[in-house]
Amino acid sequence: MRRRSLLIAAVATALVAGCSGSGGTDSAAAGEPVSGGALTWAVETEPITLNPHQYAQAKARLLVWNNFESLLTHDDKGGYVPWLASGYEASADGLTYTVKLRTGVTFSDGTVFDAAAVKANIDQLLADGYAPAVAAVQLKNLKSVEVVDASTIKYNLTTPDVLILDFLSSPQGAIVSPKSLKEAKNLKAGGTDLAGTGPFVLDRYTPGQELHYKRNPSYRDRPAYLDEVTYRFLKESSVRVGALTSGQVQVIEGVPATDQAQITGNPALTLSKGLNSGSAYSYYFNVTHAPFDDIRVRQAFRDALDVDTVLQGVYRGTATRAWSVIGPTSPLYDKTLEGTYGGDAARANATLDAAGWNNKDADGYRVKDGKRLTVRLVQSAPFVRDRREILAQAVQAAVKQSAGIDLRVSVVDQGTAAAALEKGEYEVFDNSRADTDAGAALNLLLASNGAINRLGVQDKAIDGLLEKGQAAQEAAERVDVYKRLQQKVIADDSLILPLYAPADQIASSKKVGGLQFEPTAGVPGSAYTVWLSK
Amino acid sequence: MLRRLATGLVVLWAAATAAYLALLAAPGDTVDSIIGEGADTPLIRSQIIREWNLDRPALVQYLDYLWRAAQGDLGRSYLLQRPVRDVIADQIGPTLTLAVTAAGLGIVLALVLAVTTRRPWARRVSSTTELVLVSTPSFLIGIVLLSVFSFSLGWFPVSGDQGVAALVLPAVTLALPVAGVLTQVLRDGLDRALDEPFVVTARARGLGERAVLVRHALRHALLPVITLIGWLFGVLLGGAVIIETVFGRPGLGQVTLQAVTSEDLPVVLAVVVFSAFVYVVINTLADLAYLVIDPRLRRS
Amino acid sequence: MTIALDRPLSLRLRRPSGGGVAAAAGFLVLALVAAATPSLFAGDPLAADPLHVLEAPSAAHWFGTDQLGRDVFDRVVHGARHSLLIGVVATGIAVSIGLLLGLLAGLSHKYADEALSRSFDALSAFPLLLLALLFVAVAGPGTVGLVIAIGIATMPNYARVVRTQTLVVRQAGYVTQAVAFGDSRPRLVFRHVLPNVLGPVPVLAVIGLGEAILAAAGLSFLGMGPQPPSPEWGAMLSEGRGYLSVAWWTTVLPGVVVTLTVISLTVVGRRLQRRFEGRLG
Amino acid sequence: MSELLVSVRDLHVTFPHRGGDVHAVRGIDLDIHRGECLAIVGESGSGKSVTARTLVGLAGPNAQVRSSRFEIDGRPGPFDWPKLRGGFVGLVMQDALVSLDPLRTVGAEISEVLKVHDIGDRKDRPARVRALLTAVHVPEPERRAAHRPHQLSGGLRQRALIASAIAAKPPLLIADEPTTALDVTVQAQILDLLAERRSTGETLLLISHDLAVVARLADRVLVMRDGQVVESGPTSSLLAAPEHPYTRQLLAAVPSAASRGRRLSAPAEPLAAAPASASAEVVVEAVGLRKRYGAHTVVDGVDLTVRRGEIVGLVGESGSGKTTVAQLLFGLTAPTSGTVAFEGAPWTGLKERRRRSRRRRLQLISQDPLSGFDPRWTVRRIVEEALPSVPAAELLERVGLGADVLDRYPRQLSGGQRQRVAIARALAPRPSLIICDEPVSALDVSVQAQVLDLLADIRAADGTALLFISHDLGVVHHLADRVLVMRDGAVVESGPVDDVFHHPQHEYTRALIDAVPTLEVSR
Repeated sequence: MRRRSLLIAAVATALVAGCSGSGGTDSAAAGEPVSGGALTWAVETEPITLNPHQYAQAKARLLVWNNFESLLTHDDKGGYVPWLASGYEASADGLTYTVKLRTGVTFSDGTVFDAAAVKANIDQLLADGYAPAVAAVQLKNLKSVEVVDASTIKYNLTTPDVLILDFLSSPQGAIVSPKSLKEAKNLKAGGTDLAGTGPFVLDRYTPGQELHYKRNPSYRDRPAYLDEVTYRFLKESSVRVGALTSGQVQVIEGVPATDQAQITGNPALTLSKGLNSGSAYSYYFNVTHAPFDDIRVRQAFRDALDVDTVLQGVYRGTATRAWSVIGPTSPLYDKTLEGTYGGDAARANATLDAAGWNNKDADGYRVKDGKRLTVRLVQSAPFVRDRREILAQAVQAAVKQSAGIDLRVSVVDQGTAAAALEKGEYEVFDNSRADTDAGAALNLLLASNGAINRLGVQDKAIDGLLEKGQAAQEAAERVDVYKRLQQKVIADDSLILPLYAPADQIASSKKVGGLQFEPTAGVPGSAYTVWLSK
Repeated sequence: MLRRLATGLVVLWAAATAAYLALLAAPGDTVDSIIGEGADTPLIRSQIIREWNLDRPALVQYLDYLWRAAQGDLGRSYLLQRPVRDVIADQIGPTLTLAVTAAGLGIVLALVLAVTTRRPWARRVSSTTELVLVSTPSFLIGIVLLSVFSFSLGWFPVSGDQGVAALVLPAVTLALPVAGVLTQVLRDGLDRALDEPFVVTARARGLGERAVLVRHALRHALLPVITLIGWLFGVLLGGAVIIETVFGRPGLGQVTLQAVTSEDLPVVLAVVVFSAFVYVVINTLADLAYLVIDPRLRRS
Repeated sequence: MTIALDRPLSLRLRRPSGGGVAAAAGFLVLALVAAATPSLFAGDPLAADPLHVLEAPSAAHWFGTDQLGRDVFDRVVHGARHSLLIGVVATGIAVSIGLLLGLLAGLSHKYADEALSRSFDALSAFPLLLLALLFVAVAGPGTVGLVIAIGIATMPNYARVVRTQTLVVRQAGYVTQAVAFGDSRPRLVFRHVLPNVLGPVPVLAVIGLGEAILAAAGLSFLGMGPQPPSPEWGAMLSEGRGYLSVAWWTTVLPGVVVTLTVISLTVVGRRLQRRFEGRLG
Repeated sequence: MSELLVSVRDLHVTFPHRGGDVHAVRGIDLDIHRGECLAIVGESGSGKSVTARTLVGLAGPNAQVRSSRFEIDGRPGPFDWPKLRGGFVGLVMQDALVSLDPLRTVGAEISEVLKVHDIGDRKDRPARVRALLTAVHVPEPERRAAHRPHQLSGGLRQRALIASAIAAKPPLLIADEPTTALDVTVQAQILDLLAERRSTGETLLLISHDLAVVARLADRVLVMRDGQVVESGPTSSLLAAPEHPYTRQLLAAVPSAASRGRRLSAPAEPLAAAPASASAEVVVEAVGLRKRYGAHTVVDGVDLTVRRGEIVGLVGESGSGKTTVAQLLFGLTAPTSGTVAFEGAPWTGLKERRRRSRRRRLQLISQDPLSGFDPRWTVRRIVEEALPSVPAAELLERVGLGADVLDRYPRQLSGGQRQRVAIARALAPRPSLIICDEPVSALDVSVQAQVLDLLADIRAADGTALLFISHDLGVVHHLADRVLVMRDGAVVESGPVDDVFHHPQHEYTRALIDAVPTLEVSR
């Protein structure tokens, strides 16, 4: 019987793990941390909900940890460290996880944090119609939750699932005061009436404009440096940059490539980047019908595109190329895939000739049996970010020029996009996922019954590898399983064309210190570590 | 008045119904819209259907909607998970501020321009400017103003709804085309009024040019402007969507855009009904204003 | 300007447009020629050149290059076809439906007229943009949705003008006179009412075309228009906006072309209107 | 000679125009003496109104005014116009409905003059306004001062207009067609008022197209034509012994009892004899016609018969219901009760489809012929449409028009030409009845004379019956065989014209006839 040792959280770094670790920004100019001051931070996205249980936007993650905390959090090596927990233990069969909780913690509404509170959160998550996506995906293997004593709680699983740890460290796993869960006016929308245990308290929400947090004076550890922090919603990147350069805000997140020169060229400002966790931004080939049911066409499409050139053109050298569906910062990433495919127009043309697409029409597109080699990419307007529609146009121009492939790009409303996907009226599906554990993303994307399996792939070998990966408790074993999986879907089957690793950027005045990226997730961290030099 | 009220109600109902039908015909079903980019499994779908009562026939849902709407309950946003009434109420302030400021600015500008630019050369300069203003996409005006006065000169905040300074550029952007049109209409009205015999009579009494213009002609020139109030409302509300996007302002325009692209049916319907409501109210007010300015229409 | 009609179509402006009419007409001819045979004037609007992105205007690229290294001038010239066509088709839809419904309302009995007029009112109860957004939601973004949306949304303007004109013509002395000659009702409608109602419509349509192009630009700006890589003017403006701080030319220059087109249409339309009214007045 | 208020020599007024300058006034001399009433008479386009307005500096923004002498109140220019206007010269124009600001109360309009000329202070102005309204015989001046022009009757608002013109007590009052838009009875009252002002010593410059109006008031008359004065002199001698042929022609052209049976355009020639007889067949017969709009009865029990070859006049003031009678006869409007028989067969109560075949036998000529022509059609098409079998030129010849108008559009024709085209068209289908609704009201006297002669000729030649609707008693007396007098929707009196006009039975008819200004001239 092998036992995982009970991890004792003692070091201070672990306490602030939510915001510490990798990706500290250049804050030398801001000197030593000082207390006090009010910070204004312009963010791109207004969260559609302020209830962490309902969390669905990676761009909103930096807000969650200001006033909420979860039981565990990630370290920068893909492992887990306790946060509201003081330690955890998994049973040898992987079916039971026992978590010891911190004592003496209270929610900002005065409620005591204990095992009952944690259970109340789980019960709420499983309530009918409350959080269907959490219940159906993250908690699908959860059998029951037991309160062992006031500071111990036990999660019983139906089948071994290491991703339960990922849940415990996710925003959806954040612990909300059970009192406020009962009393909140619009529970699913969240708001100032949801209380958490975090270093700040949300005290004002002006829809369309801003969120305002003030320091939680009774935080159990070192109080936050800032007295208050305001997050303003500025959708337009040019507006955000303008607001920063004209001094109206001190920090912005989301700095597109073309605007980065304005930041780096300004001595009073500083720019830093963090690569996100989860899956890389990739094109998924729909294998259920022609032409991508033919592996040769998939290979040819990848060969036809010189990803580096396209990224250089669109992102001006600021993007990190992805070689696998898993992001390069993930411990599960298979580095051996790098440089193994793509960027060979001659080979692309030869492959297409061999596959029967050997005629060209008047517009220069390849034709087979009178049908043009047309593939459709449907993008849903509300979810397009990072200038992916521009990237798509660049890809479109490139594959036309190099191999006569007709990539049709349409940016449509959510309903139209959903309908197109439902009816299979697409050949290319684009997606990136910001899950902290890449395995969770792959479950959705690659499994035969995966919720976002837009490849249309039904492969027992893939399903088997995914199941093994989810059950594997040893890190090395997991890494090995996912390497085999990546070799299968990227190298062997050419199912996916990875493009770039999504990243977040923070630009700030040099007076701001302590800005960090969240370990593993790679998104901007909370305001807990941030200070404003006088 | 009762008749007007009835007509107003019919317009409201027709607007709501038309929008309902339109959205029913839109591609993609409601469940897809609610799921968005998130995970999509049968379990999730069935929960959503149960939560929103989507398994009822469309007609029942429609009648239920009407029944609730009549009681002031506009439903809950699929996307934002909040009562639609709150969503609208939260966002109406900034839009109203913007629209009213822009309307006021536009009207004042138009009045001043129409009355002061009577000399041929001033008139030519002014009419050319008006033509350019009404022919330029307002977002372009906004973008240019933003670049010059905010990014480059730093006179005004870049965006948001932070006090009066932030209102200046968006209001000006929205007001300029309005002023362009109104100036044209006013000037035309003044020209027509000045051709009327009563103006000759007024001059023959020894009245100065300015007095003729302000005391007599202007009032007549205002009449066609009042018929434009309905149009003005459309420009302001429609313009708000674009201006709010350009300047990153909160408001109804943003809500509308978001609701339409993500097919947040309850919000879209509420915006439609609200818009029709404001239209009805504004047109009633315009009719009343007509009666105040033109007593000839006061009958019985 | 904005997305609602820049002025109600029924508004008649009497100011002479001066010598600008010739310039405006010249510009329109240029735009039409560009729309008809863009390849004569400009290169491939889709030819991307990743090595020369966002370059300022120069002898090689008159309007500079965009974020994919495409020549902005080439795109503007090719865009003339897209934008003018969208405007023409949308106006065509609006005019034909508006004409039909307006005539119907004008010729119908009291209740039918009332019902039709109220439905025009109901349609006008929405800002053009909101209506267009709704139609785009139904038909989906893209050229077809956009054209239908603008067509339907601007329809009531024409319907109203046609209805009013029909009522005027119906009451006109020459219709009474025709009755005195025993003309039947269809004969009255086709010989007298229809031709006299139709008269002002083409002129209104020219002015309306400018409005339609503006409206299309606005909707494209919000991403409801033709899909990339189409060089439609509004879409270009929208795409260029993100690069405004580093490459003003990708936004401002196509914008200037839109403005010039709309101004030209308005100036020429007003001149036609004045001539038309002069002929009848 | 008494004091000269205005003295002008060799006055020219030109309006620059792209198609060639319009020379509206061509070198006239004009003296206005204190206390006199000077009249300028002329047809439209004679330059009479321009002359009058030049005297207050309001000829128009583009007008170029030249003269060898231009003195007002004994002083040459430049003038302080704002002070002179209203203060030295008061101006009364035609139709107070549009000459007073329709959006303001008449009290405000009058008070404005007081304010501009600094008369009295704010507090006592209402009292002054009341006094002025009383002076022009407006009853209940306090109440009326708060009314707007559209709330007042034509006579009252014209009085209010006069009150505003005399508010600052100007020595000179210019009245430009002050009674043209008014009914005869009201016209008489306004003329009385002007006469009364004169008798108090005010100087009056009267502008009119109507010699009869002038005859009643003026001491001296200037006759203008094409911007020039053709004749001038004391009223009595000028009317009695006109020297200039134009003056003579103008006087002869005025239709009246005296002109009956004579051509107006050629006084020496008699008109062809009227063929109508009491036994001729009945063309149209209306019995008990009644038309009600809501609670308002517009036509109240009218009986009317027109026989073949007969001209029946229908006279009445505005609002008397005469035009509605025409519409009921024409069959565009259905009567509330009563019937019309046309050519012996029922006409009312039929479906339009059943009337269609007989439509061409009943034609209509209106006051405004232009609106009766499809603006897209040439004269040729308009006339040929009426009778395709006969060349249009032939039909036009009958109404005295040459072939040169064939390819013109109606709006390119003069008023008289238009009315002739309308008559040609009405004649084309050889109707048995033509309803003429104020066919000459918009025409100048000399043109009116030609059109009236034409109508008389047509009746004589074709035996076409005419129902002639007019507010002008002189015209009806000149032309008609029988007359019906309408008031408030009902016929108050009817009979042969001479009987009715010379021996009116009804007091209303009497009042009407008394109110008509007449020219007592020997010919």
